[in-house]
Amino acid sequence: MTSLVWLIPGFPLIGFTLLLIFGRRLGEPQAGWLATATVSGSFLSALAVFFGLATKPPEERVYEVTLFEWIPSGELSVGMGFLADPLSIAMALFVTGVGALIHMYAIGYMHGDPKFSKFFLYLNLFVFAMLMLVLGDNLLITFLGWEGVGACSYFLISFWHEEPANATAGKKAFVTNRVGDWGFMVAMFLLFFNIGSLKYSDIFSSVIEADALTQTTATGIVVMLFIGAAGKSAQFPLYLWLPDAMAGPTPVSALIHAATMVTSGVYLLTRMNPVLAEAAGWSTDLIWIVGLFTALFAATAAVAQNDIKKVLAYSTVSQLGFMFVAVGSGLYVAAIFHMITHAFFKALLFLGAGSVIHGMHHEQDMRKYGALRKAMPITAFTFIIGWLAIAGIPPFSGFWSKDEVLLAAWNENKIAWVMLLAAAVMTAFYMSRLVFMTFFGEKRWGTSEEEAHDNETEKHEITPHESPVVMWLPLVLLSGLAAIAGLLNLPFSHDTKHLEKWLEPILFGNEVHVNASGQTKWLLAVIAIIGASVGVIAAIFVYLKNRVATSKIEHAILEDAWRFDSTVSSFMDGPGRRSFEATTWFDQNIIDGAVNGVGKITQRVSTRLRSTQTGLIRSYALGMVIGAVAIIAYFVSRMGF
Amino acid sequence: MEAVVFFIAAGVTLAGACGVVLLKNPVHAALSLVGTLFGVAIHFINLEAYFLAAVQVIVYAGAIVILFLFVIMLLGVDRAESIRAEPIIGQRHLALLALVALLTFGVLIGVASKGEVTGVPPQEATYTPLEGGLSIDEARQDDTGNTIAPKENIREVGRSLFSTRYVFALEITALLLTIAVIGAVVLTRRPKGELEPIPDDDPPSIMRNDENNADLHPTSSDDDESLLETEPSESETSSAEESGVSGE
Amino acid sequence: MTFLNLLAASSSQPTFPVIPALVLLPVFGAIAVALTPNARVGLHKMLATIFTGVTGAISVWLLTAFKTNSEFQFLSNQSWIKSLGIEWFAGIDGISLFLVVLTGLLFPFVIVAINPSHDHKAYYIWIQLLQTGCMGVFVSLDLFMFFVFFEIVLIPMYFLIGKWGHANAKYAATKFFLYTMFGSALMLVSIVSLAVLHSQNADTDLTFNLLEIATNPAISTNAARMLFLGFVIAFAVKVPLFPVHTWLPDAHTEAPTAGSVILAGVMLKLGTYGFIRFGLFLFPEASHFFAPLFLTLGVIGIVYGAIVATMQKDLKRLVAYSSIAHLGFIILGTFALNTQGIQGATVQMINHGLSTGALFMLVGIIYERKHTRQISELSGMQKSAPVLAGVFTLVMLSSIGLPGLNGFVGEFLILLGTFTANRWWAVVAATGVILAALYLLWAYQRVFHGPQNPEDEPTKDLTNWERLTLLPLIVGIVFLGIYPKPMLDRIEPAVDKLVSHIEDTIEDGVFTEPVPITQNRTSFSDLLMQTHESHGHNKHGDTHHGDHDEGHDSDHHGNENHSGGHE
Amino acid sequence: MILGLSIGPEYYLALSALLFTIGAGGLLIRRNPLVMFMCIELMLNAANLAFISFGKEMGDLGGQLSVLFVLVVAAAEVVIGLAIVVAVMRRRPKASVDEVSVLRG
Repeated sequence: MTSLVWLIPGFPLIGFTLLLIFGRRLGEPQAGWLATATVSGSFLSALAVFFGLATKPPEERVYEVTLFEWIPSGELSVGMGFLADPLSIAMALFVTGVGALIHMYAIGYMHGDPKFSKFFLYLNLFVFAMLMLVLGDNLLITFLGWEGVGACSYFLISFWHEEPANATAGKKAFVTNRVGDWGFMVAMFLLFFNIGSLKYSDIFSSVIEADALTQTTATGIVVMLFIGAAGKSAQFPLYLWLPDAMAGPTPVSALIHAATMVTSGVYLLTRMNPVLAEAAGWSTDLIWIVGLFTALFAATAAVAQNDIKKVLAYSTVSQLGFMFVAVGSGLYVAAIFHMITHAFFKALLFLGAGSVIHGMHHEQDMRKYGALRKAMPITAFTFIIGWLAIAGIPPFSGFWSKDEVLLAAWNENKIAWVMLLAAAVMTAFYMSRLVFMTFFGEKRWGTSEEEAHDNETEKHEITPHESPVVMWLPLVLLSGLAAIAGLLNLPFSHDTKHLEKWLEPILFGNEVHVNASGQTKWLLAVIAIIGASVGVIAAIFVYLKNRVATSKIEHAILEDAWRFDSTVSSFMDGPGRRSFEATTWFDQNIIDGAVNGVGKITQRVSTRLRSTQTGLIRSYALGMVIGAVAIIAYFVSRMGF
Repeated sequence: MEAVVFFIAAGVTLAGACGVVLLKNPVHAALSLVGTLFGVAIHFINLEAYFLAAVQVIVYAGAIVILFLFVIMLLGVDRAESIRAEPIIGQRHLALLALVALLTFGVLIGVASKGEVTGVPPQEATYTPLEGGLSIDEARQDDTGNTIAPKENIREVGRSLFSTRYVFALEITALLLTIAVIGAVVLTRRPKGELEPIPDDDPPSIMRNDENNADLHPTSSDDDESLLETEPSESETSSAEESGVSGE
Repeated sequence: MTFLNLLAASSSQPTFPVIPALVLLPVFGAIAVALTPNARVGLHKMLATIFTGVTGAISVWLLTAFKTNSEFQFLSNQSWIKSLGIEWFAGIDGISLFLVVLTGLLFPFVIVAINPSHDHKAYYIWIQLLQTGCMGVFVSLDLFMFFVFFEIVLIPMYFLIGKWGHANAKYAATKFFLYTMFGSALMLVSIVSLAVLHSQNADTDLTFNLLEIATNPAISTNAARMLFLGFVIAFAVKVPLFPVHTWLPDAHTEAPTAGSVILAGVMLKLGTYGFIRFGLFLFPEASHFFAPLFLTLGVIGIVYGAIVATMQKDLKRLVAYSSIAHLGFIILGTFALNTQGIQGATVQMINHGLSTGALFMLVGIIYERKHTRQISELSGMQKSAPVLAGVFTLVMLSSIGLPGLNGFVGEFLILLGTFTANRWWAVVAATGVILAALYLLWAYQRVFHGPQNPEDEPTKDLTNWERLTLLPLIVGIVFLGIYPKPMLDRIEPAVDKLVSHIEDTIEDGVFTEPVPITQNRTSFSDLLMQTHESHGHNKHGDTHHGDHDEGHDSDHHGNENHSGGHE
Repeated sequence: MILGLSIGPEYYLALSALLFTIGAGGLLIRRNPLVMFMCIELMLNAANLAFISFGKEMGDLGGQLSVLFVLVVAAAEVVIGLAIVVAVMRRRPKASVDEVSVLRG
């Protein structure tokens, strides 16, 4: 059954082609159902492959198939090949699963959009690219998917491109990702230069057995890979595109910018763990330090956002920071675990937010929400589950994974643990803020509309309503997953750590083992729970009881994320743009000017010379005579006397 | 005796030449040219080129000068031409310099290298008759010994003209003369219809006029202008059908 | 006489004179058009289509008939000017094969797709003569013949730009012509002196035969370096390489769409092809010696072209500068002097021809719709013309170098090869990938995204005819991106041979030891004498010039190697 | 004493140089096309004189023969030249050479 692996990306590709040809004719709902069907098909085939692998003993859980040779050149030979192993299949499973649900949700969300079928076209293409990224058996196929998801996210962010802001956001996302891709490419070159192949199996074998990489080379590779991962997974300085990417339709935000694409950086680093093991300590430290900083930074920014999707965006950045902390400190299982749970609850939260936005007629400002739980109960219920999960309240999934990550930080460095705990507390706080402002408290929408401009029609329009079944069904399913996903990897005994056992083969024993006694672990867990509840309670005090003025917390500088984004963009518009213009001026006036200058000089000279051609016969004759004299003079001078 | 003849003839020649150059009236110039030609003919005789002397008189004095006179009369340009004024700036001075130089060099060649003018001493030349041509001295041997007679010279000239060396050149000259005749006919044929006079365009800069200083900066043609402008104007003024794409 | 072996090897080739047909058919087409009356525009187009189409068909047939090996195939050899040893000597190997095919297919495509604005007859005559020129350059294996075709190309292009171009066409055409002529003048000098020096030092009679000269290197290092510079300056202007590139934007901007497509698709490849076929093949040592210079220029071209492209206001100018950046990549790969680099460069030539050609087509279509190329005057076209926007997006992504589209294959191979050769250049050049995304996406956003300004009428979407004509390019772009293997396989043997040729030459030290650079600035006459006397030393074998002598011995040794390698 | 001295070729050459110079001077100074032609004839005669004296010195007939050809050429030249002069004069009757300074008829 493992041989079905090529079907996993095959289904979305088929869907893409069908939509490309018949999309217009299929029209409103059918196109969406077709796309959903293909993705669920690939989910089923992923399940099949999963069971195929599961039946084998752990050390044989690798299946490689090469469809055809893609780029052969000299000693380089890159095949269009797939690799089915525990990691890739785990990824494929939740990518296709969550993807299918989000497709289904999108049918309802995109209802009535003129470009309905095109939206699903892009979605399918994205899923295909994402699966190539995950399932590729060499770095170049992964890069193919890597760039593919970037392009699709460009399409989907700027899906409503009549709005200039959306177009700009899409461009920003693509270009920022490209910066990361640069690092990815250089890393590939380094690997090929030292190993002579880009195939994962070759790389791992030569790194582990032959020890092909010197430490400096490995360090360089890791740093470059991290630049790539930071670009794709929105780590500190390259996170800039993600908050803007919320301009896209909400299903896109849920699928690409929460569940799947942004986690590919973590996937890449986990995949390359043998190289990370070779690298110098400071490079991995760099990874977790950047992750930690990003987690804190984004959490502080999320506290003050008013756009519901912006809050979720910054929380995504922050959660990704958590994952990088885990990767950097060598607990890959924790990273993957958190990635999966995060995929569930963050997708859930986004879809819930989308359903709210849908119900509120594309009003995204939380200050205009409030008391929506009566208006849309299912959304509210599922959303609350997601909130508890991300806040880290047991027994919901987020608690277990986040606890693992905190443990990783503790294992790495105590201060890191403290800071990360602070980030976790803030997470609980701002998520609770989001929930309270949206679903609890007194309703602010009716009134705000009236004072905006008392207009009967708008007032009627604004009344929120529950979303259709195609939208709340995925919510329910996802909330279920978000609730129970913790079962994947319960820390009580080695038998309950299913994920760890499952991922064992691909980690080649590079998994760092936490040297903390059982008691410490329990203690840490308790502290984590306390921290989470502190965050929630604080939020209750501020936003339900209104004991503290919100202005004390929501500083303006927090609202625009410490002005980092605005600083960068102002730099780009200012000195950056001016230097470009200077170069252009140089090209036009110096280089081209030199060329034209030659032409002008020639003309000046020839204009002067032209006046000598008078046409006067006698002056020509004079010239002849003078010439004759000269010749005679020459001969006379030669003539000896 | 030879010297006397030489100096008289030289006097006649130079006097005629100066007449040609200095006399205002072309007719007089032509007549003095006849003088020069006669003088040169005398020199030819002096140099034992009897046949050429005859030809000189007949062709030049007889044919060419008459042709000149015909043309002069035909065009009626017996008007005076002021030699005082010189329209071309600096022509006279340069000409003077060049002529002085020419003269000095000529005299240098002639006089300063007394003896081996040709580089080939006479005695050697005597015994090396160039192929085809006949040596004068050889002709002299051939006779009874007294000085060479005109008929000898003529015979030699004729013989060597048709010798392998010169016969081809002779043919060419015949061709040349034919072409010249045709050319003359073609050139002087009066074309049909009314002849429009040549438009008077401003004379070149070195002419001694005042209004033609503008000529120092001639206007440049289109391509020059387009080359002169540093950067192509961004404004696209070309019409629709100038863009090559079309759909059918 | 190794090339004789090649002839023998090619005796199994079909007797039908393929290459003369390829080169001469368009000329016949031009004559045929010239003989038809001026009014019959349709007939002109039909004739041109038929003749170029047959050429294209033959070139496609070459793909199948081509045997995947490193030899030159379909050789055709006629004595041309015996007294000077100039001959018609043409052949195709893996490097030139796909350029020939591109030339064969792009011209009929352009003729079918694009109609001239006026003077149809002259237009079709010129464009077919242009195809002959390009074809001849790609097949010629005789230096003199190469030069002749290299120059022939200029004249039709001059008229295509000048006569059918836009407002400043005269200026652009003149600039293009003079600029490129300047380069080729130097090349002529180098060609002649190369042949003379070679015949003197190798004691052969005068020959311009590329293989003969390249496989029996007989000139001293300094001479080789000087001549190399003479050659590559011409190529650098034609490519165009960074400091001498300014004719390209003007030419592209002012040229009619057909002119731009052909200029980008085929003509710029004359330079890059010349770099590989003549620069590297004839002067391995010199190209190795000057490689850092050209790598640097290539990198500068990539980054600089991208930066300047970002700031352009004219859509066509932007594409022109983007192709400067792409060609920088090609130069980079060429002077990586290893398999991946040169192979990538060759692939990139084809890819650039496809994607930039398509871009110019699309810009031409936009211009036809909107009567402007100013980016600022265009906006929101995606709403009214989705198909146009989609095709533009695809081509743009291939030009950006998205994996799965053709642009990526070449770019990746080039960067990989460059990295293995000298890594820092590759690291810097890779930033060009970022910039490419920046300028193209920005331009795309300004042209296609955003609101439509309401006063002007909605843009007409692609007509079926336009879709049909654009289809081949799109198919090529996608196919070469997903399955480039057939192409790479056919290119590889020739590239490997070239690389090994270079490596042999450098390692064997076939060339005499280089004298210090200060003496390098000698006039050609001095070079002549110097090579002469070194040659004399070799003959008399007197040993008081160690380096000369050693060089001479290894010279013979090298010859044996090469001739052995060719059997 | 004059009778005594023998006239070598140098005398003739000096004379021809003089003659040639005068002719050249006339050519450069005069503006009447006909007179200029006459000056050209003067120069040709100077050349002839030199030819013949050289020929005599070398004892070769070639000098005389070349003079013959020079004569023929001179005749042809005069014919064509005068024809041109006639053609031009017909267009602009009072033309001096200086006014005929453009390649246009």
